[in-house]
Amino acid sequence: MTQNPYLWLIPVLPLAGATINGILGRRSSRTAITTIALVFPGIAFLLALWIASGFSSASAPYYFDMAHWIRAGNFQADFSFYLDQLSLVMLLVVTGVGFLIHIYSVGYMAEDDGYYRFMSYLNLFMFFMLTLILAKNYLLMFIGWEGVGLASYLLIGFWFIKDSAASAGKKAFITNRIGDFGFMIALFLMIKHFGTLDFTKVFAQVATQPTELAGVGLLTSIGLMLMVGAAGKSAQIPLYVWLPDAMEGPTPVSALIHAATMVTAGVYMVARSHVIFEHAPGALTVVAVIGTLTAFFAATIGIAQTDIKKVLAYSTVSQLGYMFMACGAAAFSAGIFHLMTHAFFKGLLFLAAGSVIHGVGGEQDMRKMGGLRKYMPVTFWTMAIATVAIAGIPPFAGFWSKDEILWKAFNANWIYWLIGIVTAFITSFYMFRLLYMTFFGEYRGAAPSDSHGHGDHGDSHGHGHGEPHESPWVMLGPLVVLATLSVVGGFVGYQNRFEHFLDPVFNAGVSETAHEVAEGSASTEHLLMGISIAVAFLGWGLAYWLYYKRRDLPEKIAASLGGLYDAVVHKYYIDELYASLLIKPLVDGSTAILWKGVDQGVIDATVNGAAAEARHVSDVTRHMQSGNLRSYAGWVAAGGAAVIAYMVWMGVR
Amino acid sequence: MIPLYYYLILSGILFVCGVLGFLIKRNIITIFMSIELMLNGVNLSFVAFAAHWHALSGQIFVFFVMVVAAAEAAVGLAIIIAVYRTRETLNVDQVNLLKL
Amino acid sequence: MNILTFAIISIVKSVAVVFVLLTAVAYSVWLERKVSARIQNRWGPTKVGPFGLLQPLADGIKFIFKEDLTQPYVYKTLYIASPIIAVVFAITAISVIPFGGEISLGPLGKTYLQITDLNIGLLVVLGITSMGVYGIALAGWSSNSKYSLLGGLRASAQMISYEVSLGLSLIPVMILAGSFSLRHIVEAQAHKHWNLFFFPLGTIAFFVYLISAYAETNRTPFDLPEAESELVAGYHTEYSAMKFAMFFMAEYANMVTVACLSTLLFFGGWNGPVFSDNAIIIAIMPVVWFCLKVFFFMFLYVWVRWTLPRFRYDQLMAFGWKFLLPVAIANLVLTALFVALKPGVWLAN
Amino acid sequence: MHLILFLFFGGICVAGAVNLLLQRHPINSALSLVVVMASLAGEYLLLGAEFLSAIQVIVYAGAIMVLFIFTIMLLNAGEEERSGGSHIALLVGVPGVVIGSVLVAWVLLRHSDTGSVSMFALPGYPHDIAQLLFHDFLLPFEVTSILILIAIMGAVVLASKPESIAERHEESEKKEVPELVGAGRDRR
Repeated sequence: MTQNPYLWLIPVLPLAGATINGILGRRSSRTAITTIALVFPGIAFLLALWIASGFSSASAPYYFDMAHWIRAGNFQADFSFYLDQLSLVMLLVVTGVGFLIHIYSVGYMAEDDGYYRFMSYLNLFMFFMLTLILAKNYLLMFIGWEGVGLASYLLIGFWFIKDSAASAGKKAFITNRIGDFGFMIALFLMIKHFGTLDFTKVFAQVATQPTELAGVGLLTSIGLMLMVGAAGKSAQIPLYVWLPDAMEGPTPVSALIHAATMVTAGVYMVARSHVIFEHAPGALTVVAVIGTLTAFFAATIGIAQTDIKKVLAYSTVSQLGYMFMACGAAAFSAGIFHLMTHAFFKGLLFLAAGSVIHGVGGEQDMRKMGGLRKYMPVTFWTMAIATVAIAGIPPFAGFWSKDEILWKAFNANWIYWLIGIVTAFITSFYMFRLLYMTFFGEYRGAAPSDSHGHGDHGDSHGHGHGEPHESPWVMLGPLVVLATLSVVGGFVGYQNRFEHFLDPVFNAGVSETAHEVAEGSASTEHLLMGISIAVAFLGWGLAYWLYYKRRDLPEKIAASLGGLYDAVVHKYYIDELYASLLIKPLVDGSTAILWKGVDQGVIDATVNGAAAEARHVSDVTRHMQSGNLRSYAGWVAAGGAAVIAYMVWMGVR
Repeated sequence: MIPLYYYLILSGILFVCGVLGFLIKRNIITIFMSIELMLNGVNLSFVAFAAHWHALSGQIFVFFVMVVAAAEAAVGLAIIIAVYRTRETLNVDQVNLLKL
Repeated sequence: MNILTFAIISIVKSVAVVFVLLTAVAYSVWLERKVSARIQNRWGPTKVGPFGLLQPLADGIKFIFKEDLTQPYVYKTLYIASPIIAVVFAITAISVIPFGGEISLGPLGKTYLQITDLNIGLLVVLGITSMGVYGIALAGWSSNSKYSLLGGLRASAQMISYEVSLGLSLIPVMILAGSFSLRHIVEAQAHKHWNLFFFPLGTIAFFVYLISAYAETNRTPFDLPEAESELVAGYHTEYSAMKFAMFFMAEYANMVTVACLSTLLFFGGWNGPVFSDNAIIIAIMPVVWFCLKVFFFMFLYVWVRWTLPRFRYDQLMAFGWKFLLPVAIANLVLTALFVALKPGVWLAN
Repeated sequence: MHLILFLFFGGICVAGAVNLLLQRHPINSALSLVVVMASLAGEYLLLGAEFLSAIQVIVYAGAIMVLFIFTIMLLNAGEEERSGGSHIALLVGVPGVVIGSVLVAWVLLRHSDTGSVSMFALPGYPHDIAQLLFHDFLLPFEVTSILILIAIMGAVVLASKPESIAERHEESEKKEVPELVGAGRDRR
């Protein structure tokens, strides 16, 4: 390992920006806030690029010990940073996409009163995310993990005046708590059994243990607990419910945190802990099953959503499911590859959606859009590229990574592949549905007036939205850059170059066997590739037919499906299920036992009883407090006499 | 040469007179004067003990007591004036709300 | 010197001093009438004796023979007691005032020209004069008349207020001399020069003292307690005959005391050039110098009274608290700094 | 000599203190207290505390008591009323005082041979007092000066008329103008 003294600067720079803007922002000018908010992450990005330029797949990891933190007995956890190939990919994605979204935010949030606050939160998020990525031990990673949760909470509830935003923030935070609880238990188990949280030391100890082929041992437990944490952060079944609600936040936040970076932290964490998972095949299976189910489940919900951001949110959940599917198939590099491309096109989708929302004055319901192609061409074309990319049509980025995952999944178990390919079809369908509903046909928005839309969205422009209009170039610039990346980003995976780059991290035995299989059946691979391309075009065609040619058909189909359609529209009643299964018993139990029983019956009764008794005693003694000074003096004199008598008695005795 | 306890008895008599004054007097000002009388009684025992132990600190204590008494008199009399202004009486038995 | 001799000498000194003081008081009144008349271009008393010199005697006889009215509504005990209180404290204050150096009494030994010398002489003078306020305050209260009461209130408020400045103006002198003893203070000035000429600290102290002293003795321009244009005659409105005369005596005795203090503290006491080697002259000259200086201050009193108008009451209080007190404190601090920074220069011995 | 002077001043002292209790007019009580303080100054002088004696006269008799008398005159305090506001003061307080003083007296008489003091036993010269005050007790001295400053400000604030009270006072003055005279109106 090599020491790199510049490593600590990457996370600390955004922190500096957040601090400066957070403290001084209220009185600074917009220009100053913008400069600070952009320059610090910008420098961090350049620094990351500079480090990356000297880093190849053969390089030894960098590390930097910044400061001592916890040293208790043999246990040791320091503020140390660590950079290997895996971290580098994440680092580039986070700083690069993050920086682009910062630029985008300057345009998107320009009119908001909380501009400085927003920029400060974004920078704060960057700090925690980079800490998470660059951490050298699980504890520092946990700091970043919790920190991004905090930033996410702050940004979801950014328009905290709105009740739904505030409660969405709380929902995200509380749901994440469940996941964090699992993560913490995993950390405790590690401390208990390995005595350390340092990645290299933990993995070194894990490597010496036998693979737990049957039953639930220590490593399986740790792996499952880590997966609980990852499911919370990365919105997997059963903890995905917070992510769609998190769309209450400003759109750049949805793009940065809830699509491109933070939600992928779970994937990163699982990939980082691959050694543990490789020694616990049971946990790995759980990861794969959860990922597959989530991918399919979320995709089906996505079909019926009408809110443009909700569609994208369920799409995100679904894509994250793909990544877990890959991890579960022990194809960690495929998962990370998809993570990266997904960051490009999903970030782009959200930013384009933001641009659309911006252009139509805060409207998010796709039924009230349509025909926007001629009003905002740049947005349309970039979004079209992203849609094609996510649908998995070559040669766009999504095709390469998704195909890689599907191929690896097929090698693990063909059921994964089957569900995955169906999901790919659904994905293609609902993404093109979104595209057609938004950009084609006639504009179905409200008549031009000054009073619509703005209040709901929270930002208010100086002029009314007479008709949809294109966004400013400060917003379109990042769109174009991301569109370019969505087109060409997939080629880094051409001929498994990406996988080889990550080999130093993931070169454990399992992936080697996967390599053999992959090389052994190239014809099968090409067949599967053809199927997935066909499925993608099939989805496109169906969307074209239903939402462009025969607009009357979807309603008829929905009516004929009846209950099933209702269930999909209502997201399979999962929120209601949770409410009745978990929240209601909890509330009822708390009410009956804790509130009525313990609090009122025991604590309040004690306190009230004490108070009542005190009142009785006081009622007797209060007559001493007549307010007459002379009677007070009388009591004092009597008391003095008593004291003197006591002292004399003690003296005599 | 006279015994120390002569002074202490005198001091005690003054103090008890002060306490009794506090107990039986109705006029706030007189009660306040009783307090001063108690302070003086204590001061006498301070000085007597200072002479007995040949320690000047006792006299310094008396000095401080006097200073505090002066401050107390200033504030106390101001309070009495304020009370009189609102209650228009100096009888403590009629000032039993203990506020202005 | 045995105890008997000491007692006899003390008694003789006391009687002599009190006699001189009372005479001085009587003739101060004459002086006042004479000078005021001159200032107003009149003659003043001329009928009784040469230059009216027997006028005080005639006045005294007149006061004694006047009807002594005691109004039925007064609070009798205090009404009678208060003039006595006033005059007793006024005369007692002279007891620690030295008016000359040490003289030889031949076979009887030596003695100071002073009734008694105390370590804390200055404090005693201050204490006794501060008690003087009771006479005036109680007179005003016990008369049971609104003019008297107002006069008494004014007197007590004014005297408490100016006593602070008075005391603070004396402390620099004590610091410079390093003693409370009046004799030591005078001797300290004999070695250096008079405190008045110790510019600016001593000079400022002197003027603060002078102004406060005028207020303490209720003299114009601070004679608010008896302001005749508002309060008829202030605290002694209800008094007549000898009781009134006692207040009069008390006021003039206080003036003499204050003049003596000014002389001792700021004008070098009895120090002055002695033009002869004759033992008797050497013994007498200091007393002469002392009397001359006191006379100067008495004259100054009269002069000021007939020159300056009376202050308004709020002006009086504002002047005392907002100007005189800060000046006195600043002067005290500066003097203390001076002494602390240059040790041995001004400290006696 | 010492005993005679002690008894003389002590007698005046006790007489003044008792008179304070017996007199019903506050101004008489105040004057009794002045007498007590003046004779206490004599007792201090007997014990050699000459500086304290002077200070006792200047501060207590000359300043504090003048303030009392000033307040009595200002508030036109009349004779004390015989109001029965508190039985506790008589039923509990007086026996308490009696018991306490009897106990203390018993203790004092039981240990009557412990010590004695001679006349001018400890001369408290200003110089020595100053040494103690400005060296050993400098901090208490400064703290006390701050206390005095606070007391001055407190007195000014308390005694100055607040707006509301001033207005109320004006109203009541319109109704009935109390005549400001000394020595109590009831004597007329």
